Amino acid sequence: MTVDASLVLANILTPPILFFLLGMAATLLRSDLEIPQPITRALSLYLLFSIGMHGGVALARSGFHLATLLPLGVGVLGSALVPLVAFFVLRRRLSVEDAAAIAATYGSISAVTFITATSFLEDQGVAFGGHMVAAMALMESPAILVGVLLARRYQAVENGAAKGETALGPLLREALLNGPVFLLFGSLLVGLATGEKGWATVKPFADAPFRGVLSLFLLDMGIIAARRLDALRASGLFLTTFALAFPLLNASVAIAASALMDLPAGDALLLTVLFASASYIAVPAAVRVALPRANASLYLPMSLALTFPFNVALGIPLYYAVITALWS
Amino acid sequence: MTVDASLVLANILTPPILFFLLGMAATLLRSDLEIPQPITRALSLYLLFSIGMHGGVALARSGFHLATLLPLGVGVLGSALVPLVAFFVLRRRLSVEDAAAIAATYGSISAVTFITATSFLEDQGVAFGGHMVAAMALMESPAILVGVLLARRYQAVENGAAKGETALGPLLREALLNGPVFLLFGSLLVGLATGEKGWATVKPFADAPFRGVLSLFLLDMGIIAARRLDALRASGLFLTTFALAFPLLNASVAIAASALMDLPAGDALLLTVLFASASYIAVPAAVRVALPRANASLYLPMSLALTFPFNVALGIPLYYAVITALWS
Amino acid sequence: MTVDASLVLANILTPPILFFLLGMAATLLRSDLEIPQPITRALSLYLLFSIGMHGGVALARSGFHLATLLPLGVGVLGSALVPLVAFFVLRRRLSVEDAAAIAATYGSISAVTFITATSFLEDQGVAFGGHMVAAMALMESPAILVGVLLARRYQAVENGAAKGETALGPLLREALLNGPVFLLFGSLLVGLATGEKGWATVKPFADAPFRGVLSLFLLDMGIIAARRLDALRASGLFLTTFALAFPLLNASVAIAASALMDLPAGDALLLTVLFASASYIAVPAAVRVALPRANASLYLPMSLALTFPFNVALGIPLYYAVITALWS
Amino acid sequence: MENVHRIEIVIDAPNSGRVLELLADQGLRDYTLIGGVSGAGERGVQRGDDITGVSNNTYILTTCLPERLEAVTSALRALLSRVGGLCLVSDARRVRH
Amino acid sequence: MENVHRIEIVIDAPNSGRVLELLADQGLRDYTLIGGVSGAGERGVQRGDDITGVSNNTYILTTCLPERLEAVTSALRALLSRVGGLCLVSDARRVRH
Amino acid sequence: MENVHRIEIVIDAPNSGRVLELLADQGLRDYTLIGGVSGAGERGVQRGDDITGVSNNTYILTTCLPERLEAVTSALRALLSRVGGLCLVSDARRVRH
Ligand SMILES: Nc1ncnc2c1ncn2[C@@H]1O[C@H](COP(=O)(O)O)[C@@H](O)[C@H]1O
Ligand SMILES: Nc1ncnc2c1ncn2[C@@H]1O[C@H](COP(=O)(O)O)[C@@H](O)[C@H]1O
Ligand SMILES: Nc1ncnc2c1ncn2[C@@H]1O[C@H](COP(=O)(O)O)[C@@H](O)[C@H]1O
Ligand code: NA
Ligand code: NA
Ligand code: NA
Repeated sequence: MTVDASLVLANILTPPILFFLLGMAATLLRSDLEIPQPITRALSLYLLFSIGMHGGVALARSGFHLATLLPLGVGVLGSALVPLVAFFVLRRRLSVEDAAAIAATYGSISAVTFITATSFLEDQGVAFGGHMVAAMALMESPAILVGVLLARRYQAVENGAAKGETALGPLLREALLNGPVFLLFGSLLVGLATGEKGWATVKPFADAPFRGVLSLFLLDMGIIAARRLDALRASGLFLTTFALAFPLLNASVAIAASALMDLPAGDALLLTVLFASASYIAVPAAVRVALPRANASLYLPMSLALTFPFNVALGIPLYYAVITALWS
Repeated sequence: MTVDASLVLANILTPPILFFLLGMAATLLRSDLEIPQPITRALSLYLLFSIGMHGGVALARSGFHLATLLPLGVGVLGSALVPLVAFFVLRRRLSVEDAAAIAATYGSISAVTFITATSFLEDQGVAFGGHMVAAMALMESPAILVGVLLARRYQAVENGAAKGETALGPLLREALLNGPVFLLFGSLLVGLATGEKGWATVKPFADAPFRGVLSLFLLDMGIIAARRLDALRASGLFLTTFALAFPLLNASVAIAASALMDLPAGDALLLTVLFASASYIAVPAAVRVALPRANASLYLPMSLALTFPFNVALGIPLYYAVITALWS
Repeated sequence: MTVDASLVLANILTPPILFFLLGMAATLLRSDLEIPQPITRALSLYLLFSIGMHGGVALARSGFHLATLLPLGVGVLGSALVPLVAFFVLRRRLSVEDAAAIAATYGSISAVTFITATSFLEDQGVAFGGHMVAAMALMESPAILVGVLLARRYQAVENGAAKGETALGPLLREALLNGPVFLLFGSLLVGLATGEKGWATVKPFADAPFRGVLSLFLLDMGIIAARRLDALRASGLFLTTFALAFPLLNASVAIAASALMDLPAGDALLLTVLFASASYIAVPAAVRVALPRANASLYLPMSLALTFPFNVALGIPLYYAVITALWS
Repeated sequence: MENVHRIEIVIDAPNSGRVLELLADQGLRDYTLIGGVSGAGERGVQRGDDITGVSNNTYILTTCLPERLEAVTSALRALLSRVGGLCLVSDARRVRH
Repeated sequence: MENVHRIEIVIDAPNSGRVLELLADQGLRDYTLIGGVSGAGERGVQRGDDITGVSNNTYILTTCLPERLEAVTSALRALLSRVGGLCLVSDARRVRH
Repeated sequence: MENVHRIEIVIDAPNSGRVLELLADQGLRDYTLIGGVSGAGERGVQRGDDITGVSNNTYILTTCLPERLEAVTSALRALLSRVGGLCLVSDARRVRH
């Protein structure tokens, strides 16, 4: 597959990916380059706002069909089942809480990886459906519930006292009303409701500067991700391997499912990226509250410092090469 | 007036208003969606910068005429008289300080309501004069002075000791050199001084993304406004009624004055919106310092959580429907 | 030279310069106008990102020639020699540490002055080479090393104990890996690596709104600079004179060198501005750590509140008038 | 001046709401809160740099009259033993106005 | 180490300038200031979320030698009784350098 | 509750890394850090407003057991005498959990 190498290179030689690598380099070389946290948060809100509006107007254009609902269902199902698999694999080596937290992390998705994949598709001139943004929004939360329920179930056996720490109500709210998830859903709905006319008014804000903002944001993500590499050294080979291999497994499943559903290549890539990516937005926040005993030096660095860079730099073009090879 | 309903709907079904409602929903549903405060402040500075430059270049285009000065004079006069009326209405139920603070709030104006109204006009394809931005800038401060002087006058009678708390000098400075007011004025002057040439260089920043930034900002305003709804519950029906009815009264006066001055419909709407809106920028800051005994859980929530949403979602199209009905 | 006056006026009557003056006025009139610090930092990161990408793609277009390397070499050499001259001038009146700190400040460069000069050139319709951005990046750091080495050398004589305070290793790192310098270099490399294709994707972010962002940033710089004017009053006429005269000396040297190298007028102006400007980014941070005894109420206010405003409002058009007069 | 206990708590941002609820349950409704704090403790480094603020700590300051201290600290102890964090108690005088 | 009084004041942002002026009048020119603070007290909740910062508090820390304490606190009491806020005094030792 | 010394340090941002290193060298690895602080002291006003943060201070809070205090404060004294800053020590009780 010579295609791979050139696609990987084409992907890496774009400003967003190079800025991501620049950010990692800054941290590793001990530069004091740093983006103030309110800006980090603002950039991420911008990206969610923009991708939400973009998906919404795309949905308004295409309308709802059974074909658009199918990948949503598969996505949600995947987001609930992946943590189950992950949990029992991880349980062999880790405590219940740690296994559950990491399982939830990998069942959920990374919005930034998804957004980077949409930029990749744009560069390839390949379209994607607005409903894939809905799939992303829907896949953020189920894994959280599954992860926490798993912890409850198995903690109970080991440690009666810890049971029932958090009621399920607040947890559900935290999972579904988590800020970024809420903004993504909301923007999708606004995009859907205001259609072409609304989109025309916000497009110069939400669309034209998108790639530039993404570059600056990925610079920041590179800085932040590299700071977490340290923590991984302590955690050993098992988790490093998991963080790189498990996404490949999930990607394979997603590609197979996409083939069965006969998704267009663009949508197939996005579904694959959702399966293969791991959360560092909705899940860590929920896990801190619901599973405070889980070690934050494991689940966050794995997702942020290994799986995310891997997917963004190599995974996206790789998955796409496989998809185009299989689809043709 | 079937016109009303469709205008109201047309206004609501735009991204800025829907994002405002989304923000309110986020708070009411207890989502943790939140925009960091430095970003809130930056967005508001951007809006003032942009509307100021926009008004300045419009003034440079149109030049000054007697016709442009008339609404400015009426605006300033209104901003000084409205607090007098408000004070004596409110005085029946509230302490001197509270009545004065609320009176100042309603005499002054809301820049964001004004800006939303300019977007509304743009959507309707209706022009407005750059001098209306000057009117907005001029109407921010007089109400503060009137409010504080009223408090001084009547406090003196009730409570000798509190008199003379703040010298009038610092107060005048606070009122006239308040950061947002200063930026608005300054941008207007820069726009006027640099004309078309200057505007051409900043337009891609100040104009193209304006509506998108406004949407994000109103999302934030929705979040912040809804947080203040709680405080209102305690304050009872009187103030809630005031916060919704008094703007209607002011709007009626402004529409009548606009008709007498024979203002174009666009300018008439903006003058109406200035009269009908209440401050949550210049006034609260000045009142905190000059009338520290006034209850901040009254004047701020009234303006931010009742009058502002009402004007932005319903008032603007309503006033415009009345204006177009009368003007034609 | 009637040219001067009209150029100076043309330069002043642009939004960036007027907003700078507006910011100074805000502080001097004691307005509470203020831009939150995270925004200040974000705006400066944006400018470095944009000018870096812009320079990188320009370099990719032009390629490297001996002619592009020459001004870089001269720039670096100047940045190392200027502090020597400055140090021995200042040493007559100031302590070793203060003299060294100010010397480093004036040997290094001001990115914002450079950026303002590129906007000035754009307005004049004059091109400049992308390698001048590289020159800027290269000229940030050498002066720091020279300044600190001078302090070491002469401190040793006066005060044995203070010697060896900081190892040279960390200092070198601080100088070369200073956040803004790193971002500027990195963006230049990304611009170079991704060429036209990369530039096309980020241009709507990095180019179109550039002038508007610069205006807002200079507003902020005006506010911040004017706050430092106070500190200068205490420091007397000697340093004020130095802060205004030394840049003129450096500018003359740079113009002469540019003439000898036969640089195009645009590049000559930029090299002149680099020589004439003084640092308030890389140097103060490094000096705080390496020369903690140097008085921060001297080097920062001189550079920020005197040299910077002078260059931005008067220096740029003045230098350009001289250059065009000589070149023609 | 009135003798009070000065209670300061540092806790990860996602759990800070629980502390405020606990304090309110104990009758301590007045507090001062500083967000965006970083730190390091038994649970590792909180860098205060991420997108959602999970790596932020929150600093909470409150005061408590001597007779309530025992109840408040034992409630805090119970919470912190589950979710981590620091709680320091010191003596102070409050300027009454 | 030198015995000092540690004075900490929490006040709404718009009035914080007055505290600094008062301290300077009392000869206390050294201070540390933390902005963007939120809180709750007798005057309600300060959410620290609005556009202009009126709903922000400011935290100010200063030190004072024992002989000056009385004058400083009574000046502070007079101010805070008008504009609200918290003032705590505690004992500390300053590391002299 | 355990008796501890509460050590708080205010220092200009560029030098704050040195304080954390010094504390770690002294075995104090746990700390709380508040950035973006302004202030005034012997070295003039730190306005906390500039582009790079040199005019910012950093507030660092840590705790130390009585037996370690002497060593920690003398190390801090040596650093602060070179780069400036404030160090206060007070007594507190830590809620053990
Ligand atoms: N000894 C200490 N001194 C100062 N801050 C501490 C100390 N121990 C813990 N903290 C703070 O409390 C947070 C949570 O503590 P922990 O649960 O022990 O990780 C840390 O991130 C620190 O900010
Ligand atoms: N007992 C307290 N403990 C901590 N902070 C307080 C306390 N009382 C008041 N404050 C702070 O001081 C601010 C103003 O207080 P007040 O004027 O009582 O509303 C509040 O918003 C809190 O941040
Ligand atoms: N007495 C004090 N009270 C509170 N903060 C202080 C005091 N002295 C110094 N500081 C803080 O420590 C920083 C550095 O102090 P200095 O090195 O004395 O300028 C100042 O900017 C203040 O933030
Ligand atoms: Na996944
Ligand atoms: Na009004
Ligand atoms: Na220079």
